Amino acid sequence: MDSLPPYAIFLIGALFIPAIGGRLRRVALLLIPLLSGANVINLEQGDDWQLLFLDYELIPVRVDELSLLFGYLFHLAALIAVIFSLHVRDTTQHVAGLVYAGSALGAVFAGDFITLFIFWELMAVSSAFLILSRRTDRATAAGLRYLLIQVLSGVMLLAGAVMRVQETGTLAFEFIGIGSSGGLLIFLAFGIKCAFPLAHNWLTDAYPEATPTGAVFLSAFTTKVAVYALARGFPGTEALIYIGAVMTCFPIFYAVIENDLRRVLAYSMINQIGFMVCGIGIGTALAVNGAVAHAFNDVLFKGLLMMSMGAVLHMTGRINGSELGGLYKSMPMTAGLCIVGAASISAFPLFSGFVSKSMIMVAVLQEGHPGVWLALLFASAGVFHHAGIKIPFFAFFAHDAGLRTSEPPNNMLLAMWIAGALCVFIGIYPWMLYELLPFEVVYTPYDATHVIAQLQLLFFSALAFTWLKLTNLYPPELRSVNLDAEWIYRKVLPDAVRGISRASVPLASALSDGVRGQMLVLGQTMYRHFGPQSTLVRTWLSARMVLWVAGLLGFYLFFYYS
Amino acid sequence: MIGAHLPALQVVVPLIAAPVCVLLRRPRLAWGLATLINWICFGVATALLARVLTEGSISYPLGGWAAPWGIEYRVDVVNAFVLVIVAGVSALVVLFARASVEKEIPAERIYLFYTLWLLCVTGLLGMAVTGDAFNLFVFLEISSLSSYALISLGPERRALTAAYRYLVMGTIGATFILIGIGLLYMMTGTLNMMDLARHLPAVAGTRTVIVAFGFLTVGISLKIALFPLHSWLPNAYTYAPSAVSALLAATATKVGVYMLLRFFFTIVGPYFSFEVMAEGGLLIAIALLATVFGSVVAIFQDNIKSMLAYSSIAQIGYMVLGISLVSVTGLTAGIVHLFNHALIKAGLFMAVGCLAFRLRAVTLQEIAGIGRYMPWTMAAFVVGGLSLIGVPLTVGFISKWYLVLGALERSWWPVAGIILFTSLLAVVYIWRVVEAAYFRTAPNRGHPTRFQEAPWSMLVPTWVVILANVYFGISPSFPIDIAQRAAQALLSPLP
Amino acid sequence: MPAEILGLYNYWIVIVLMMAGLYVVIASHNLVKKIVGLNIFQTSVFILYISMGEVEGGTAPILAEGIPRYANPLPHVLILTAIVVGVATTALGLALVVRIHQAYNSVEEDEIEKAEDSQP
Amino acid sequence: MNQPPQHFFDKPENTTKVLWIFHVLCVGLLVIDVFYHRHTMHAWEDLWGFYAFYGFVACVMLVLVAKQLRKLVMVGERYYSDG
Repeated sequence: MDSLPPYAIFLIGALFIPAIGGRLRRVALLLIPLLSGANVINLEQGDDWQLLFLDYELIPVRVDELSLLFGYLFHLAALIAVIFSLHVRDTTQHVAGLVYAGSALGAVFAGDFITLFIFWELMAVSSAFLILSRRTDRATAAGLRYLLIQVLSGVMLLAGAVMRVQETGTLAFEFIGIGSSGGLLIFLAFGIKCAFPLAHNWLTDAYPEATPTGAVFLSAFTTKVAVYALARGFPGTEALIYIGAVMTCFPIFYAVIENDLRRVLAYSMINQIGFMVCGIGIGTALAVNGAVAHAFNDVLFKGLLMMSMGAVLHMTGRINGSELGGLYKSMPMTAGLCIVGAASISAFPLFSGFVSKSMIMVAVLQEGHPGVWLALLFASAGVFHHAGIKIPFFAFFAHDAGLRTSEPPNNMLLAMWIAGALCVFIGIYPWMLYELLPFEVVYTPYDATHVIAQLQLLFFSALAFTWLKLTNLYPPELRSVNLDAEWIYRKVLPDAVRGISRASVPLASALSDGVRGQMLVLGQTMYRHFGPQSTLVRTWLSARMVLWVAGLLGFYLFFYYS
Repeated sequence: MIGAHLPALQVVVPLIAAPVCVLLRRPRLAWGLATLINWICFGVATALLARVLTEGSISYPLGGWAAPWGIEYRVDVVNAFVLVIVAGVSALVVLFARASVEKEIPAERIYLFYTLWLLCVTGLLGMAVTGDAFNLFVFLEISSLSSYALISLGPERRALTAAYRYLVMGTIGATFILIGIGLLYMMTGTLNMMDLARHLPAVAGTRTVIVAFGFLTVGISLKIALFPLHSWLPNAYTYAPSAVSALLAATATKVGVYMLLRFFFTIVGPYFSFEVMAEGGLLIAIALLATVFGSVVAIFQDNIKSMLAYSSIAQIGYMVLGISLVSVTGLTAGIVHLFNHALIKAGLFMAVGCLAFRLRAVTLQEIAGIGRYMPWTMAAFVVGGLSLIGVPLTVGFISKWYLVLGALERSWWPVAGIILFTSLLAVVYIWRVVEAAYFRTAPNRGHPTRFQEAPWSMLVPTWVVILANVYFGISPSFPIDIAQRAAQALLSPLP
Repeated sequence: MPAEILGLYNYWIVIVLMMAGLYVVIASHNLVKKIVGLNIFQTSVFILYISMGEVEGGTAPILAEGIPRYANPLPHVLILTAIVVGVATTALGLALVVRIHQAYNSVEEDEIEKAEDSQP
Repeated sequence: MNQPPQHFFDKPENTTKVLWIFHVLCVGLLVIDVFYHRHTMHAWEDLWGFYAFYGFVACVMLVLVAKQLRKLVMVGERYYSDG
């Protein structure tokens, strides 16, 4: 075996980036994805690595169609994101970005759960740095919440893996299924990363807080790795069809009323993943092909949209729809590229979204799920509405907010150009993408039936938008927070904890008054209970220590005698 | 010739070196001697382990008096492993100690510091090597007395009260153990561990033995700081000199856990300990409480040393948890965690010692933004922290893996769940340090020289330990093999 | 019954001493008195060991003509070591108290606690 | 001349023109449906202008429901930070 593991160049490169500066660093940053890409192109199916660890056979690198497709995709995404962030002068972000891309590669090439877990967690940590690097209090808090949820997903994955070892005796990452408790746990772990409903809030919470360039990295990897993992472990799991359908539908309501345009994109990301999840749930060759192809396209067009919004944020420092507008005057090229991304995500014919999403739609109907099909159709109209129209309209058109700026730096434009060109290329000539798919493709996207149907759907959605806007029925952009499932852990739980501790104070002090009431500082919060000054934790006088010893001895003796 | 006397040399060498150290008086000389002796001890320990692994248990009658009457030093896989852990950590930490001690302790007391150090190591090694229950108590007191004194040398005045409280608690614990040993002697007429094990089954159900068991359990729990008898530990570790924190955190509790293994398994026997006395259920409950309590409290600590101290309480919970599963997997987890946790905590406390070398205090406020000034130190802390959390490719993962496997073997899902949950808590408290060091802006840095990297003499030993964390995390077969053999030896009936 | 209780009088002494010692450690705030309590506590163990060496009708364990039964000498020897340990503990404890007094100007634990709290 | 440069949408008549073109296209798409027979997989697809009406109704529904949703979930910007 003469090639390196696919993730090696990224991770090694990340080690050296801090040591070099200036122009050389930019060259190095560009070289890393290119070199690594050359390495991956040399990989051939079956070039697996194996090693023995604690009595188990591990497969740190497994090369097959599915992993290769994602391997190529992630290289493309990494290259674009690196170009987009070349102007950044923050070593942390560069290193985090490279490690993040490398660990995403490691995860999709992992053939066993231990390797998967390692990269799963490495992704979580490195990506959290992209959020923390914004260095605002909001971003720090969001980054921590994000990290905690991501790590939780990893821990669940590990727990599930251990249970599978108990059940099957192997750590190999093959088809899993939700039949066993271990499998179910792994399913949920993937589900968290995949932003399943109710577990989706980390995405809408954290991505909009990331740095302008960090968000581009983020949008490419985490959820796509989860889609890959689902496609590998749970194809044909019926629950996924309905989960996917819900994922396509509910976020668009939030997207319509959300003001932060990057958060709109985050919601639309959940919606797009919903299509993929649905396809994986159907599980036929056409459906899985569609899901995987859509993941491929989504990385490109969502990246493009994220980049255009990142460029807006970078140039104007604003991202709320209520504060933007009229930017087409000073950033026409960005506006144009944003529209390309919008057309792609809305699945306009001749743009990339069309050639993959329609595969899923057809597969859903073929397998006889008309209800789900209607839901997906609704979501397709909706996605055009909020991502295809709302994003470009409120950022670049709408009423002129008076912002005068210029086009973003050249490296940002270049990255957007590459992504835009790919979107159009795949839309016009999808066969190259189809070649890479895990199953053979017998599907023609461009026939009059599909094209006309899609155009009707999209044009009349646009008509609806126009009329609603003209009659002022369309909800205005408002500065606000919209409550979502995160409300449970950001508001209800903390309030409950506070409430319980408040309620317990009189009780606890009543109990302790007899002993040493004045010494006990009983608090109202967890900090008071477990912080340095709390009863259990504060420096114990030796008398209390000894009392405990005597008590425990008595308890033990009683326990043994009885 | 020397080969035959290795078990005795293990203890005698540092014991004789201690008074020599007093005579030397010069700080550097004392340090040199301590280093030399520690490395000799390490050599002896590895030689012993190698012999035990190839030839089986070694029995050494001290002074030529045969076993049940004289004191026997008995080395098998279990304590040879503990010897290597203690001697190895001590040898590395003593290298680290030179600069750290010169900074924290007045020059005229340094030779006494190393004397105490040698005595402490003598005691710890002696506890591990001896096969005589009373002798164990004597060594326990040697190590305890010297560690009280070592802790009291800490730079803050709170070190004194911490040492005092530790002294009171430690003495009570040791006395409880002494009572337990006395009661066992009363029933069997022997103090030799093997002999005790042979004679105990005949009198197992008697009230005296049950009471002895109670005293031993509480006494040992005190010495290993098992929740809720942990209260002496946080302050002792927090206010001790940095090198002492690293030494004690990595070795003292480990030897305590070894004591637990010896009494519960070799002497009383797993059948009596866990079936008749139903010790298992109780210990598991306590161990789980310890892990949750230690981890939760660690999250709220602002002083990094006391954060690590509370995390130690949680980690001791893991060890006891593994042991109280009473299965090969569980015991393997417990024993291998002795080794792994020694590496983890030694590395972390040494990294914190590096911070303490440059900073006024190792609190989260003080270390804000320190990642830029002390990159190597903080990198060491991060790797050690990952190991503490239990990330794969580090030793921490190996421990957790076997622990979870052991719990699942018994189908105790909630136990496995709690192990994973507390790992998440570890993420939180390690993260707080990382966040402070890398993402907070440094406060007004007064003297630029104070915010340089720690000296090489401290960084190199730190990194050796940290890299050992990674090395044994990637190829864990060496400690795992030994731990498995030790587990089997402890569970199998006596020959 | 009374014979059974009285016959074990040595153990009762041990228990009383032990509890008295522990009580002093718990109840007194004075660090010196705590050390004294600790000493009493340890003494109880000495007595436990020594009294267990007693053999009914045995004399001091010195070889002599016509004496068939001796007390068991081993616990006595053991407890000599334990006494030494106890002395060392006391010495170290008292030394610490001296240092604490220098540092805090008090040997009352509650006062020291207040001083520690007030100065962070 | 200090007047800022004029842009396309600054002139209302341009906006009107664009809207006109858009409406014509919409009508055209509906009309095509009469003449062109599509291969369909589901009976609903055969209904005249199914996609067009579905898309229109879906979007109107979406917006109206979202407006109601706002009443339910919208809170002040500092909702969490004040918590």
